[in-house]
Amino acid sequence: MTDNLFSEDQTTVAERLAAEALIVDVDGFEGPLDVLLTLSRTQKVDLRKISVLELARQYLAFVERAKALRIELAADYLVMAAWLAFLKSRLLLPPDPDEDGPSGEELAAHLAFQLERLQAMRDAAARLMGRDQLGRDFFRRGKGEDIARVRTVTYSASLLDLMQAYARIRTRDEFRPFVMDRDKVYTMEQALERMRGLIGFAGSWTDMASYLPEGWGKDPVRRRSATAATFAASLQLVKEGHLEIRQSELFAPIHLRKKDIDT
Amino acid sequence: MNDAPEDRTESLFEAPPMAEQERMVEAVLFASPDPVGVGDLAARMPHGSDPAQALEMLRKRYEGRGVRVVQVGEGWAIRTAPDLGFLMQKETVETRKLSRAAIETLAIIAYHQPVTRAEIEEIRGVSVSRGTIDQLLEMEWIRLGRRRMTPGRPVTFVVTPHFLDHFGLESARDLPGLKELRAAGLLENRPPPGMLPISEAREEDEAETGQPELFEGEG
Amino acid sequence: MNDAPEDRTESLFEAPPMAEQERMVEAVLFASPDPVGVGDLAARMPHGSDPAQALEMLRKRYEGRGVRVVQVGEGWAIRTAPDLGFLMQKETVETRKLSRAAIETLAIIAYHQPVTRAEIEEIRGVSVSRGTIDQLLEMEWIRLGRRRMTPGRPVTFVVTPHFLDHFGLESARDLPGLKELRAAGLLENRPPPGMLPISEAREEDEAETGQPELFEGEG
Repeated sequence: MTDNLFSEDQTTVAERLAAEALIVDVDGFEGPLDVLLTLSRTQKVDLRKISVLELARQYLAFVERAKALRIELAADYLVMAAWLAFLKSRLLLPPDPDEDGPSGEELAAHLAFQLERLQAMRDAAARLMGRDQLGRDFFRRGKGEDIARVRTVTYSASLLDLMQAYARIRTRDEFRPFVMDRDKVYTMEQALERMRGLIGFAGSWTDMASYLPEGWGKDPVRRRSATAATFAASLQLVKEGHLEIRQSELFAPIHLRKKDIDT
Repeated sequence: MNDAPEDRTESLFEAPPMAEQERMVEAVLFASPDPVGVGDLAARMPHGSDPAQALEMLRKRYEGRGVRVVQVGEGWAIRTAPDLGFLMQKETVETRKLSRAAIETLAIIAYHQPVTRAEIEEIRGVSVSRGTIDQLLEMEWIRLGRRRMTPGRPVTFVVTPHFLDHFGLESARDLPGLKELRAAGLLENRPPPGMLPISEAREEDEAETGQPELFEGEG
Repeated sequence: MNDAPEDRTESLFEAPPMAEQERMVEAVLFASPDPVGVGDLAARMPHGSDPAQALEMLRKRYEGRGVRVVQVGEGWAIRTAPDLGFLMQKETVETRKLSRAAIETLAIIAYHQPVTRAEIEEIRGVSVSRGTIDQLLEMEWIRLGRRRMTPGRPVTFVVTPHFLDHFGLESARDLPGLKELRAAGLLENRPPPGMLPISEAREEDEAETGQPELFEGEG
């Protein structure tokens, strides 16, 4: 294993193929840590004894080859590459006594820990899914006997409730429940119905404003509602393929035209 | 899945021991939503099994237990022992607030009794559903009073002793009057509607509000 | 929950004999597809009953049978013996739809609970999609735990009784290999020495967003 640490040529064909596959499948990986874990398997050692230096080299090679193959790697892969390059230099160079921060060994140990932990979680997940499962290996009662709920409902009201209720009735005169004024609202359903009847005649581009129902153009509130409903209905008809719609620029009039079935 | 019993290794077609078959029937009956027929059991169990015998053993085993193996039509099922049915009931007493319609109707009856349904509707300004009246009758908070001697001879409603009991009143006359309601801050938005007693105010109400168009469609 | 038997003799209502209590527990557990808690049993059984002891007797009785009495979190349920699964018509199992990411996320939550999303992401080395968490929440295998008392007060995730039921676990402590993983220090949240890119991202996350807005009003 240590032989091919510095001479890439000595990797076997199988290994190289595996590495190629790695790159092609880069989408199948769940992030850089996953790639590192996969790469670490080629070392065929206990994860605790893994050579992080070797791993860093493999990962950097992986990124290089991805670049050569013009495969776009997500940013976090490149961040990891940069970090591993930094780690590699820390591991190879003698420690600089002036520099603060963790040593290369500490960083490498933590990476090894992360890999081991991820692998452990994968194994745990596999063991979990390998367990007997409800509805597959063991079963619950096919038909539960319903617990009959004997429900006695008692109603409560206090004297205060009663008095408040009465007071409420006696003071109701000034009170009018809030009701939406509907006479100024034109609904999309109404617009849709109206337009379905009209679009058959819209052979050429026509201003949408001409589709507004009669008597809705003057009052601004009514016009707004009718315009909005007509526009929504137009979009619906476009979606259904009955209509084409265009607007030359922002706030310009919106034009509608019947869509030819042939085109 | 374990093929523990040694017998099975001898022949592909040898049936599992009876105890094992009984376990199988037990599991299938338990897990199946519907009763399972003997033929069905045979189809599911290993070749050469005798589900009828296994069923019989299982039935015996459950005799006197909390559940029993019973025949249901053509099939077999596990069911709760009949004497334990009471465990399958969960008694819950739910206390609900009386609906707004009901409490208002009740208040009107209490303050204006005896009162007809039409009068209640006039005072509330909305129709009173049959369900609301029925509910109050069922709770025994109101009962039917004398018929009014007016055209149609409509029935009237009055409150019951049960009602008085619930609200801690000696008689309906103990109900706080409009003046007191106002003093308690419950009646603020309105200039005094004339005098107490209430019946006067009521007549005024009838004249003023009414809103007869809202009454429609009331049975 | 249960009084000592001596006290009970004083009581007006003597508890039924233990064998009878066992029958009752049997009937209730058989009737219920979902686990039933000891408290629930006690509430349904006659006053003075000792459902815990009855349960223990019942559990022993069903050892080796086609169905078993199993503990699921705080509750108890009857389930078919796993070796007889081959007899049942299989439901289409939801787990098939679970992605690798979802399975790993589930395992991490189970083994590390309570765990924040950032912690899950650190362990997996990749961000966890909202869909993954949603799916697990929807299956009711995980739920929100308490918020972590760290900056951003991120929500945590824990597994549910439903999860325990599905995987036949008495409690989360019975997860396979949990002890070994803990002994190996693999369930620790070991702070990285200095700046690992992944953990850096996580701290940023927690400080800046912690993504609490995604879970608002749920915790």
